[in-house]
Amino acid sequence: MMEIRYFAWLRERIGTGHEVVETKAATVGDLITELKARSEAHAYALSDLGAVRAAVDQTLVGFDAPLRGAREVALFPPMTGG
Amino acid sequence: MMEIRYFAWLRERIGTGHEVVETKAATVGDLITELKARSEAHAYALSDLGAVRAAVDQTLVGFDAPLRGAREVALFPPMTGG
Amino acid sequence: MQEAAFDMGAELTAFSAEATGAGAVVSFSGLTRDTASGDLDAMVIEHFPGMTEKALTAIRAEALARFSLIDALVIHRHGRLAPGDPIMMVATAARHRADAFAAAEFLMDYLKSRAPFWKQEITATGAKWVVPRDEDEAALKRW
Amino acid sequence: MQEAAFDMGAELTAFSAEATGAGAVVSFSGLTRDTASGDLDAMVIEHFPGMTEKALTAIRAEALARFSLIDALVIHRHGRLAPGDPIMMVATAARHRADAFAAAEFLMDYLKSRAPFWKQEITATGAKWVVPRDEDEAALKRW
Repeated sequence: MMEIRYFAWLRERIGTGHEVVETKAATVGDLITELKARSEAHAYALSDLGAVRAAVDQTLVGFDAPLRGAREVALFPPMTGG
Repeated sequence: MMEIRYFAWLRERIGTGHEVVETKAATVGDLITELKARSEAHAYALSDLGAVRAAVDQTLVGFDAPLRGAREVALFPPMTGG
Repeated sequence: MQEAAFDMGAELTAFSAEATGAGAVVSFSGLTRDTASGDLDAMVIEHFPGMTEKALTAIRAEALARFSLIDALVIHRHGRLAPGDPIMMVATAARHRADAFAAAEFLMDYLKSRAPFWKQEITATGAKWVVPRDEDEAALKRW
Repeated sequence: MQEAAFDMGAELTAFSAEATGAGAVVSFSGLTRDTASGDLDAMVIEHFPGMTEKALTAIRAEALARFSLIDALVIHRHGRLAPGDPIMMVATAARHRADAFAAAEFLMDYLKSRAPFWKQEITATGAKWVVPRDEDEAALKRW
Protein backbone atom coordinates (compact mmCIF):
# COMPACT_ATOMS: atom_id res chain seq x y z
CA MET A 1 0.00 0.00 0.00
CA MET A 2 1.35 3.40 -0.95
CA GLU A 3 -0.01 6.81 0.03
CA ILE A 4 -0.11 9.17 -2.96
CA ARG A 5 -0.48 12.94 -2.56
CA TYR A 6 -1.14 15.53 -5.24
CA PHE A 7 -0.75 19.31 -5.03
CA ALA A 8 -1.75 22.46 -6.95
CA TRP A 9 -3.07 21.84 -10.48
CA LEU A 10 -2.15 18.16 -10.34
CA ARG A 11 -4.53 17.83 -7.38
CA GLU A 12 -7.22 19.78 -9.27
CA ARG A 13 -6.90 17.75 -12.48
CA ILE A 14 -6.90 14.40 -10.71
CA GLY A 15 -9.76 15.50 -8.50
CA THR A 16 -8.25 14.50 -5.17
CA GLY A 17 -5.25 15.40 -3.05
CA HIS A 18 -4.79 11.95 -1.62
CA GLU A 19 -5.29 8.34 -2.57
CA VAL A 20 -3.96 4.96 -1.48
CA VAL A 21 -2.84 2.49 -4.14
CA GLU A 22 -1.58 -1.06 -4.31
CA THR A 23 1.68 -1.06 -6.20
CA LYS A 24 4.79 -3.09 -6.77
CA ALA A 25 6.40 -0.30 -8.84
CA ALA A 26 10.17 -0.25 -8.41
CA THR A 27 10.64 3.48 -9.10
CA VAL A 28 8.72 6.75 -9.07
CA GLY A 29 8.62 6.61 -12.86
CA ASP A 30 7.09 3.14 -12.82
CA LEU A 31 4.51 4.27 -10.27
CA ILE A 32 3.53 7.24 -12.49
CA THR A 33 2.98 4.85 -15.41
CA GLU A 34 0.63 2.82 -13.22
CA LEU A 35 -1.20 5.93 -11.96
CA LYS A 36 -1.81 7.16 -15.54
CA ALA A 37 -3.79 3.95 -16.17
CA ARG A 38 -6.19 4.63 -13.26
CA SER A 39 -8.42 7.19 -15.07
CA GLU A 40 -8.56 9.70 -17.88
CA ALA A 41 -8.07 12.43 -15.29
CA HIS A 42 -4.87 10.80 -14.08
CA ALA A 43 -3.65 10.31 -17.65
CA TYR A 44 -4.33 13.99 -18.46
CA ALA A 45 -2.80 15.35 -15.24
CA LEU A 46 0.36 13.29 -15.72
CA SER A 47 0.63 13.66 -19.52
CA ASP A 48 3.50 16.20 -19.45
CA LEU A 49 6.15 14.77 -17.16
CA GLY A 50 8.35 17.81 -17.74
CA ALA A 51 5.87 19.66 -15.50
CA VAL A 52 5.78 17.04 -12.76
CA ARG A 53 8.01 16.89 -9.68
CA ALA A 54 8.10 14.13 -7.08
CA ALA A 55 8.90 13.66 -3.40
CA VAL A 56 9.31 10.31 -1.65
CA ASP A 57 8.59 10.52 2.08
CA GLN A 58 8.86 14.32 1.82
CA THR A 59 12.23 14.41 0.07
CA LEU A 60 12.53 15.71 -3.52
CA VAL A 61 13.67 12.93 -5.88
CA GLY A 62 14.03 12.16 -9.58
CA PHE A 63 11.76 9.72 -11.43
CA ASP A 64 14.41 7.01 -11.20
CA ALA A 65 14.27 7.04 -7.38
CA PRO A 66 13.54 3.56 -5.92
CA LEU A 67 10.35 3.01 -3.93
CA ARG A 68 11.61 0.16 -1.76
CA GLY A 69 10.62 0.99 1.84
CA ALA A 70 8.77 4.16 0.84
CA ARG A 71 5.50 5.00 2.59
CA GLU A 72 4.35 8.05 0.64
CA VAL A 73 4.88 9.55 -2.82
CA ALA A 74 3.87 13.14 -3.60
CA LEU A 75 3.47 14.47 -7.14
CA PHE A 76 3.14 18.17 -7.94
CA PRO A 77 4.01 20.88 -10.47
CA PRO A 78 7.28 22.86 -10.31
CA MET A 79 7.31 24.84 -7.08
CA THR A 80 6.67 28.59 -7.03
CA GLY A 81 7.64 29.71 -3.55
CA GLY A 82 9.49 32.82 -2.45
CA MET B 1 43.35 81.61 -4.00
CA MET B 2 42.41 77.97 -3.51
CA GLU B 3 40.65 76.42 -0.52
CA ILE B 4 42.30 73.15 0.51
CA ARG B 5 40.57 70.65 2.77
CA TYR B 6 42.04 67.57 4.43
CA PHE B 7 40.24 64.63 6.03
CA ALA B 8 40.97 61.67 8.32
CA TRP B 9 44.66 60.86 8.82
CA LEU B 10 45.71 63.38 6.15
CA ARG B 11 44.08 66.09 8.30
CA GLU B 12 45.80 64.71 11.41
CA ARG B 13 49.24 64.49 9.81
CA ILE B 14 49.08 67.94 8.27
CA GLY B 15 47.66 69.38 11.48
CA THR B 16 44.73 71.24 9.96
CA GLY B 17 41.58 70.42 8.05
CA HIS B 18 41.59 73.60 6.03
CA GLU B 19 43.99 76.06 4.53
CA VAL B 20 43.99 78.65 1.78
CA VAL B 21 46.88 78.71 -0.69
CA GLU B 22 48.05 80.84 -3.57
CA THR B 23 48.57 78.55 -6.53
CA LYS B 24 48.88 78.59 -10.29
CA ALA B 25 48.97 74.75 -10.43
CA ALA B 26 47.34 73.42 -13.60
CA THR B 27 46.30 70.05 -12.17
CA VAL B 28 45.59 68.36 -8.84
CA GLY B 29 48.93 66.56 -9.17
CA ASP B 30 50.79 69.85 -9.63
CA LEU B 31 48.99 71.30 -6.62
CA ILE B 32 50.01 68.31 -4.46
CA THR B 33 53.65 68.86 -5.47
CA GLU B 34 53.37 72.49 -4.29
CA LEU B 35 51.65 71.48 -1.05
CA LYS B 36 54.41 68.97 -0.20
CA ALA B 37 56.88 71.87 -0.21
CA ARG B 38 54.93 73.81 2.45
CA SER B 39 56.16 71.85 5.50
CA GLU B 40 57.64 68.56 6.65
CA ALA B 41 54.16 67.58 7.87
CA HIS B 42 52.76 68.17 4.40
CA ALA B 43 55.58 66.21 2.79
CA TYR B 44 55.05 63.30 5.17
CA ALA B 45 51.24 63.27 4.83
CA LEU B 46 51.44 63.33 1.05
CA SER B 47 54.43 61.01 0.65
CA ASP B 48 52.43 57.96 -0.49
CA LEU B 49 50.18 59.15 -3.28
CA GLY B 50 48.72 55.68 -3.68
CA ALA B 51 46.91 56.38 -0.40
CA VAL B 52 45.62 59.82 -1.41
CA ARG B 53 42.31 60.59 -3.12
CA ALA B 54 41.15 63.99 -4.39
CA ALA B 55 37.94 65.89 -4.96
CA VAL B 56 37.64 69.18 -6.85
CA ASP B 57 34.60 71.19 -5.79
CA GLN B 58 33.21 68.06 -4.11
CA THR B 59 33.57 65.74 -7.11
CA LEU B 60 36.04 62.82 -7.03
CA VAL B 61 38.79 63.27 -9.63
CA GLY B 62 42.13 61.83 -10.68
CA PHE B 63 45.43 63.66 -10.14
CA ASP B 64 45.44 64.76 -13.76
CA ALA B 65 42.21 66.74 -13.29
CA PRO B 66 42.58 70.45 -14.31
CA LEU B 67 42.15 73.13 -11.67
CA ARG B 68 41.00 75.91 -14.00
CA GLY B 69 37.91 77.49 -12.44
CA ALA B 70 38.13 75.33 -9.32
CA ARG B 71 37.37 76.89 -5.93
CA GLU B 72 38.19 74.05 -3.58
CA VAL B 73 40.39 70.93 -3.56
CA ALA B 74 39.95 68.21 -0.94
CA LEU B 75 42.60 65.55 -0.24
CA PHE B 76 41.90 62.45 1.83
CA PRO B 77 42.70 58.75 2.27
CA PRO B 78 40.72 56.01 0.50
CA MET B 79 37.16 56.15 1.77
CA THR B 80 35.84 53.58 4.25
CA GLY B 81 32.09 54.08 4.29
CA GLY B 82 29.30 51.56 4.38
CA MET C 1 5.95 28.55 8.25
CA GLN C 2 2.90 30.51 9.23
CA GLU C 3 -0.49 31.57 7.97
CA ALA C 4 -0.43 34.83 9.93
CA ALA C 5 0.95 38.08 8.54
CA PHE C 6 4.31 39.29 9.85
CA ASP C 7 5.99 42.67 10.19
CA MET C 8 9.20 42.49 8.14
CA GLY C 9 10.66 45.50 9.97
CA ALA C 10 10.06 44.09 13.44
CA GLU C 11 11.50 40.74 12.32
CA LEU C 12 14.60 42.46 10.91
CA THR C 13 15.19 44.51 14.06
CA ALA C 14 14.84 41.44 16.28
CA PHE C 15 17.06 39.31 14.03
CA SER C 16 19.77 41.95 13.87
CA ALA C 17 19.72 42.54 17.64
CA GLU C 18 20.44 38.83 18.26
CA ALA C 19 23.24 38.58 15.67
CA THR C 20 26.13 39.41 17.97
CA GLY C 21 29.32 40.24 16.09
CA ALA C 22 27.62 40.84 12.75
CA GLY C 23 28.86 43.69 10.56
CA ALA C 24 26.38 43.04 7.75
CA VAL C 25 22.70 42.15 7.79
CA VAL C 26 20.82 41.51 4.53
CA SER C 27 17.08 40.96 4.25
CA PHE C 28 14.87 39.96 1.36
CA SER C 29 11.10 40.32 1.52
CA GLY C 30 8.75 38.97 -1.12
CA LEU C 31 5.48 40.84 -1.51
CA THR C 32 2.26 39.83 -3.25
CA ARG C 33 2.60 41.63 -6.58
CA ASP C 34 -0.51 42.66 -8.47
CA THR C 35 -1.17 41.11 -11.89
CA ALA C 36 -0.11 43.03 -15.01
CA SER C 37 -3.72 44.15 -15.47
CA GLY C 38 -3.97 45.26 -11.83
CA ASP C 39 -6.96 43.08 -10.94
CA LEU C 40 -5.55 40.79 -8.27
CA ASP C 41 -8.06 40.02 -5.52
CA ALA C 42 -5.83 37.66 -3.58
CA MET C 43 -2.88 35.29 -3.76
CA VAL C 44 -3.43 31.80 -2.38
CA ILE C 45 -0.34 29.83 -1.38
CA GLU C 46 -0.73 26.06 -1.18
CA HIS C 47 1.97 24.05 0.53
CA PHE C 48 2.80 20.50 1.61
CA PRO C 49 2.50 20.45 5.41
CA GLY C 50 5.35 18.52 6.95
CA MET C 51 7.57 18.60 3.91
CA THR C 52 7.54 22.41 3.92
CA GLU C 53 9.01 22.62 7.40
CA LYS C 54 11.63 20.01 6.54
CA ALA C 55 12.58 21.85 3.34
CA LEU C 56 12.90 25.25 5.04
CA THR C 57 15.00 23.78 7.84
CA ALA C 58 17.25 22.02 5.34
CA ILE C 59 17.68 25.12 3.14
CA ARG C 60 18.59 27.26 6.15
CA ALA C 61 21.07 24.62 7.39
CA GLU C 62 22.63 24.45 3.93
CA ALA C 63 23.11 28.25 3.88
CA LEU C 64 24.74 28.18 7.33
CA ALA C 65 27.07 25.41 6.13
CA ARG C 66 28.04 27.06 2.82
CA PHE C 67 28.58 30.65 3.89
CA SER C 68 30.37 32.30 6.77
CA LEU C 69 27.21 33.36 8.61
CA ILE C 70 26.38 34.33 12.16
CA ASP C 71 22.67 33.55 11.69
CA ALA C 72 19.94 33.11 9.10
CA LEU C 73 16.17 33.57 9.24
CA VAL C 74 13.49 32.12 6.94
CA ILE C 75 9.78 33.01 7.22
CA HIS C 76 7.19 31.84 4.67
CA ARG C 77 3.43 32.27 4.79
CA HIS C 78 0.74 30.09 3.27
CA GLY C 79 -2.98 30.55 2.79
CA ARG C 80 -4.82 33.57 1.36
CA LEU C 81 -2.85 36.85 1.05
CA ALA C 82 -3.98 40.33 -0.02
CA PRO C 83 -2.16 42.30 -2.76
CA GLY C 84 0.90 44.03 -1.29
CA ASP C 85 1.08 41.62 1.67
CA PRO C 86 4.47 40.21 2.62
CA ILE C 87 4.66 36.56 1.51
CA MET C 88 8.01 35.60 2.89
CA MET C 89 11.30 36.92 4.19
CA VAL C 90 14.87 35.77 4.60
CA ALA C 91 17.56 37.53 6.59
CA THR C 92 21.25 36.78 6.93
CA ALA C 93 23.88 38.13 9.30
CA ALA C 94 27.62 37.87 8.69
CA ARG C 95 30.84 39.65 9.55
CA HIS C 96 31.27 40.78 5.94
CA ARG C 97 28.72 41.84 3.36
CA ALA C 98 29.73 39.41 0.59
CA ASP C 99 28.65 36.42 2.73
CA ALA C 100 25.43 38.07 3.83
CA PHE C 101 24.43 38.95 0.24
CA ALA C 102 25.41 35.59 -1.26
CA ALA C 103 23.61 33.61 1.44
CA ALA C 104 20.41 35.65 1.03
CA GLU C 105 20.44 35.06 -2.74
CA PHE C 106 21.14 31.37 -2.21
CA LEU C 107 18.21 31.06 0.21
CA MET C 108 15.90 32.83 -2.23
CA ASP C 109 16.95 30.74 -5.22
CA TYR C 110 16.25 27.56 -3.26
CA LEU C 111 12.98 28.78 -1.75
CA LYS C 112 11.69 29.71 -5.20
CA SER C 113 12.19 26.28 -6.75
CA ARG C 114 12.92 23.71 -4.03
CA ALA C 115 10.40 24.33 -1.26
CA PRO C 116 6.89 22.89 -1.76
CA PHE C 117 4.86 26.06 -2.30
CA TRP C 118 2.48 26.76 -5.17
CA LYS C 119 1.07 30.22 -5.79
CA GLN C 120 -2.33 30.88 -7.29
CA GLU C 121 -3.57 34.30 -8.38
CA ILE C 122 -7.24 35.01 -7.72
CA THR C 123 -8.94 37.63 -9.94
CA ALA C 124 -12.57 38.36 -10.89
CA THR C 125 -12.11 36.06 -13.91
CA GLY C 126 -10.96 33.10 -11.84
CA ALA C 127 -7.95 31.41 -10.31
CA LYS C 128 -4.66 30.94 -12.13
CA TRP C 129 -1.64 28.95 -11.01
CA VAL C 130 1.59 30.94 -11.19
CA VAL C 131 3.99 29.49 -13.77
CA PRO C 132 7.62 29.28 -12.69
CA ARG C 133 10.01 31.55 -14.55
CA ASP C 134 12.83 29.89 -16.48
CA GLU C 135 15.26 32.21 -14.71
CA ASP C 136 14.28 30.70 -11.38
CA GLU C 137 15.48 27.24 -12.38
CA ALA C 138 18.56 28.72 -14.07
CA ALA C 139 19.41 30.71 -10.93
CA LEU C 140 19.97 27.47 -9.01
CA LYS C 141 22.84 26.52 -11.29
CA ARG C 142 24.95 29.28 -9.74
CA TRP C 143 25.42 27.38 -6.49
CA MET D 1 22.97 61.64 6.20
CA GLN D 2 22.35 61.85 9.89
CA GLU D 3 24.14 61.77 13.22
CA ALA D 4 21.12 60.25 15.02
CA ALA D 5 20.55 56.51 15.36
CA PHE D 6 17.86 54.92 13.21
CA ASP D 7 15.68 51.82 13.52
CA MET D 8 16.45 49.63 10.50
CA GLY D 9 13.21 47.70 10.94
CA ALA D 10 11.01 50.77 11.05
CA GLU D 11 12.82 52.18 8.01
CA LEU D 12 12.34 48.92 6.09
CA THR D 13 8.63 48.70 6.92
CA ALA D 14 8.03 52.32 5.87
CA PHE D 15 10.10 51.94 2.68
CA SER D 16 8.30 48.75 1.68
CA ALA D 17 4.84 50.23 2.36
CA GLU D 18 5.57 53.08 -0.07
CA ALA D 19 6.98 50.85 -2.83
CA THR D 20 3.73 50.23 -4.69
CA GLY D 21 3.96 47.36 -7.16
CA ALA D 22 7.13 45.90 -5.69
CA GLY D 23 7.46 42.12 -5.50
CA ALA D 24 10.95 42.17 -3.98
CA VAL D 25 12.48 44.34 -1.27
CA VAL D 26 16.14 43.92 -0.28
CA SER D 27 17.82 45.69 2.62
CA PHE D 28 21.41 45.86 3.74
CA SER D 29 22.36 47.18 7.17
CA GLY D 30 25.93 47.80 8.25
CA LEU D 31 26.62 47.50 11.98
CA THR D 32 29.55 48.66 14.06
CA ARG D 33 31.56 45.46 14.38
CA ASP D 34 33.79 44.97 17.39
CA THR D 35 37.56 44.67 16.89
CA ALA D 36 39.14 41.21 16.69
CA SER D 37 40.25 41.58 20.30
CA GLY D 38 36.77 42.67 21.41
CA ASP D 39 37.87 45.96 22.94
CA LEU D 40 36.02 48.52 20.79
CA ASP D 41 34.80 51.51 22.79
CA ALA D 42 33.34 53.39 19.85
CA MET D 43 33.48 53.93 16.12
CA VAL D 44 33.87 57.50 14.93
CA ILE D 45 32.80 58.29 11.38
CA GLU D 46 34.25 61.41 9.81
CA HIS D 47 32.68 62.75 6.63
CA PHE D 48 32.92 65.67 4.22
CA PRO D 49 29.76 67.74 4.77
CA GLY D 50 28.26 68.86 1.51
CA MET D 51 30.13 66.37 -0.65
CA THR D 52 28.63 63.47 1.32
CA GLU D 53 25.06 64.49 0.49
CA LYS D 54 26.00 65.00 -3.16
CA ALA D 55 27.70 61.59 -3.32
CA LEU D 56 24.79 59.74 -1.71
CA THR D 57 22.28 61.44 -4.00
CA ALA D 58 24.39 60.63 -7.06
CA ILE D 59 24.90 56.98 -6.04
CA ARG D 60 21.16 56.51 -5.46
CA ALA D 61 20.33 58.14 -8.81
CA GLU D 62 22.85 55.89 -10.55
CA ALA D 63 21.23 52.77 -9.04
CA LEU D 64 17.78 53.93 -10.15
CA ALA D 65 19.14 54.50 -13.68
CA ARG D 66 21.01 51.18 -13.97
CA PHE D 67 18.46 48.78 -12.49
CA SER D 68 14.76 48.28 -12.91
CA LEU D 69 13.80 49.66 -9.52
CA ILE D 70 10.65 51.07 -7.98
CA ASP D 71 12.56 52.90 -5.26
CA ALA D 72 15.87 53.00 -3.38
CA LEU D 73 16.80 54.24 0.09
CA VAL D 74 20.21 55.24 1.45
CA ILE D 75 20.82 56.17 5.10
CA HIS D 76 24.33 56.81 6.50
CA ARG D 77 25.30 58.04 9.93
CA HIS D 78 28.33 60.02 11.01
CA GLY D 79 29.81 60.91 14.38
CA ARG D 80 30.40 58.62 17.36
CA LEU D 81 28.73 55.17 17.32
CA ALA D 82 28.63 52.43 19.96
CA PRO D 83 29.59 48.79 19.15
CA GLY D 84 26.64 47.00 17.52
CA ASP D 85 25.00 50.28 16.43
CA PRO D 86 23.65 50.46 12.89
CA ILE D 87 26.00 52.62 10.78
CA MET D 88 24.10 52.71 7.53
CA MET D 89 21.38 51.05 5.52
CA VAL D 90 20.32 50.71 1.91
CA ALA D 91 17.03 49.30 0.69
CA THR D 92 15.83 48.59 -2.84
CA ALA D 93 12.39 47.71 -4.18
CA ALA D 94 11.78 46.10 -7.59
CA ARG D 95 9.29 43.88 -9.35
CA HIS D 96 11.80 41.01 -9.46
CA ARG D 97 14.42 39.90 -6.97
CA ALA D 98 17.43 39.96 -9.32
CA ASP D 99 17.15 43.76 -9.74
CA ALA D 100 16.60 44.34 -6.03
CA PHE D 101 19.64 42.26 -5.05
CA ALA D 102 21.95 43.66 -7.73
CA ALA D 103 21.03 47.26 -6.95
CA ALA D 104 21.59 46.78 -3.22
CA GLU D 105 25.05 45.28 -3.88
CA PHE D 106 25.85 48.09 -6.30
CA LEU D 107 24.85 50.74 -3.74
CA MET D 108 27.00 49.06 -1.08
CA ASP D 109 30.05 48.73 -3.32
CA TYR D 110 29.87 52.43 -4.14
CA LEU D 111 29.16 53.56 -0.60
CA LYS D 112 32.18 51.61 0.66
CA SER D 113 34.69 53.26 -1.63
CA ARG D 114 33.17 56.32 -3.31
CA ALA D 115 31.35 58.25 -0.61
CA PRO D 116 33.51 60.50 1.62
CA PHE D 117 33.37 58.63 4.92
CA TRP D 118 36.32 57.59 7.05
CA LYS D 119 35.94 55.20 9.97
CA GLN D 120 38.06 55.29 13.09
CA GLU D 121 38.05 52.61 15.79
CA ILE D 122 38.42 53.86 19.35
CA THR D 123 39.82 51.45 21.93
CA ALA D 124 41.52 51.86 25.31
CA THR D 125 44.86 51.88 23.49
CA GLY D 126 43.91 54.75 21.19
CA ALA D 127 42.29 55.62 17.89
CA LYS D 128 42.98 53.71 14.67
CA TRP D 129 41.81 54.60 11.17
CA VAL D 130 40.12 51.71 9.40
CA VAL D 131 42.13 50.54 6.39
CA PRO D 132 40.07 49.79 3.26
CA ARG D 133 39.99 46.14 2.22
CA ASP D 134 41.40 45.30 -1.22
CA GLU D 135 38.15 43.44 -1.98
CA ASP D 136 36.23 46.69 -1.61
CA GLU D 137 38.05 48.33 -4.48
CA ALA D 138 37.92 45.11 -6.50
CA ALA D 139 34.15 44.84 -5.95
CA LEU D 140 33.62 48.08 -7.89
CA LYS D 141 35.02 46.50 -11.03
CA ARG D 142 31.90 44.32 -11.29
CA TRP D 143 29.72 47.23 -12.37
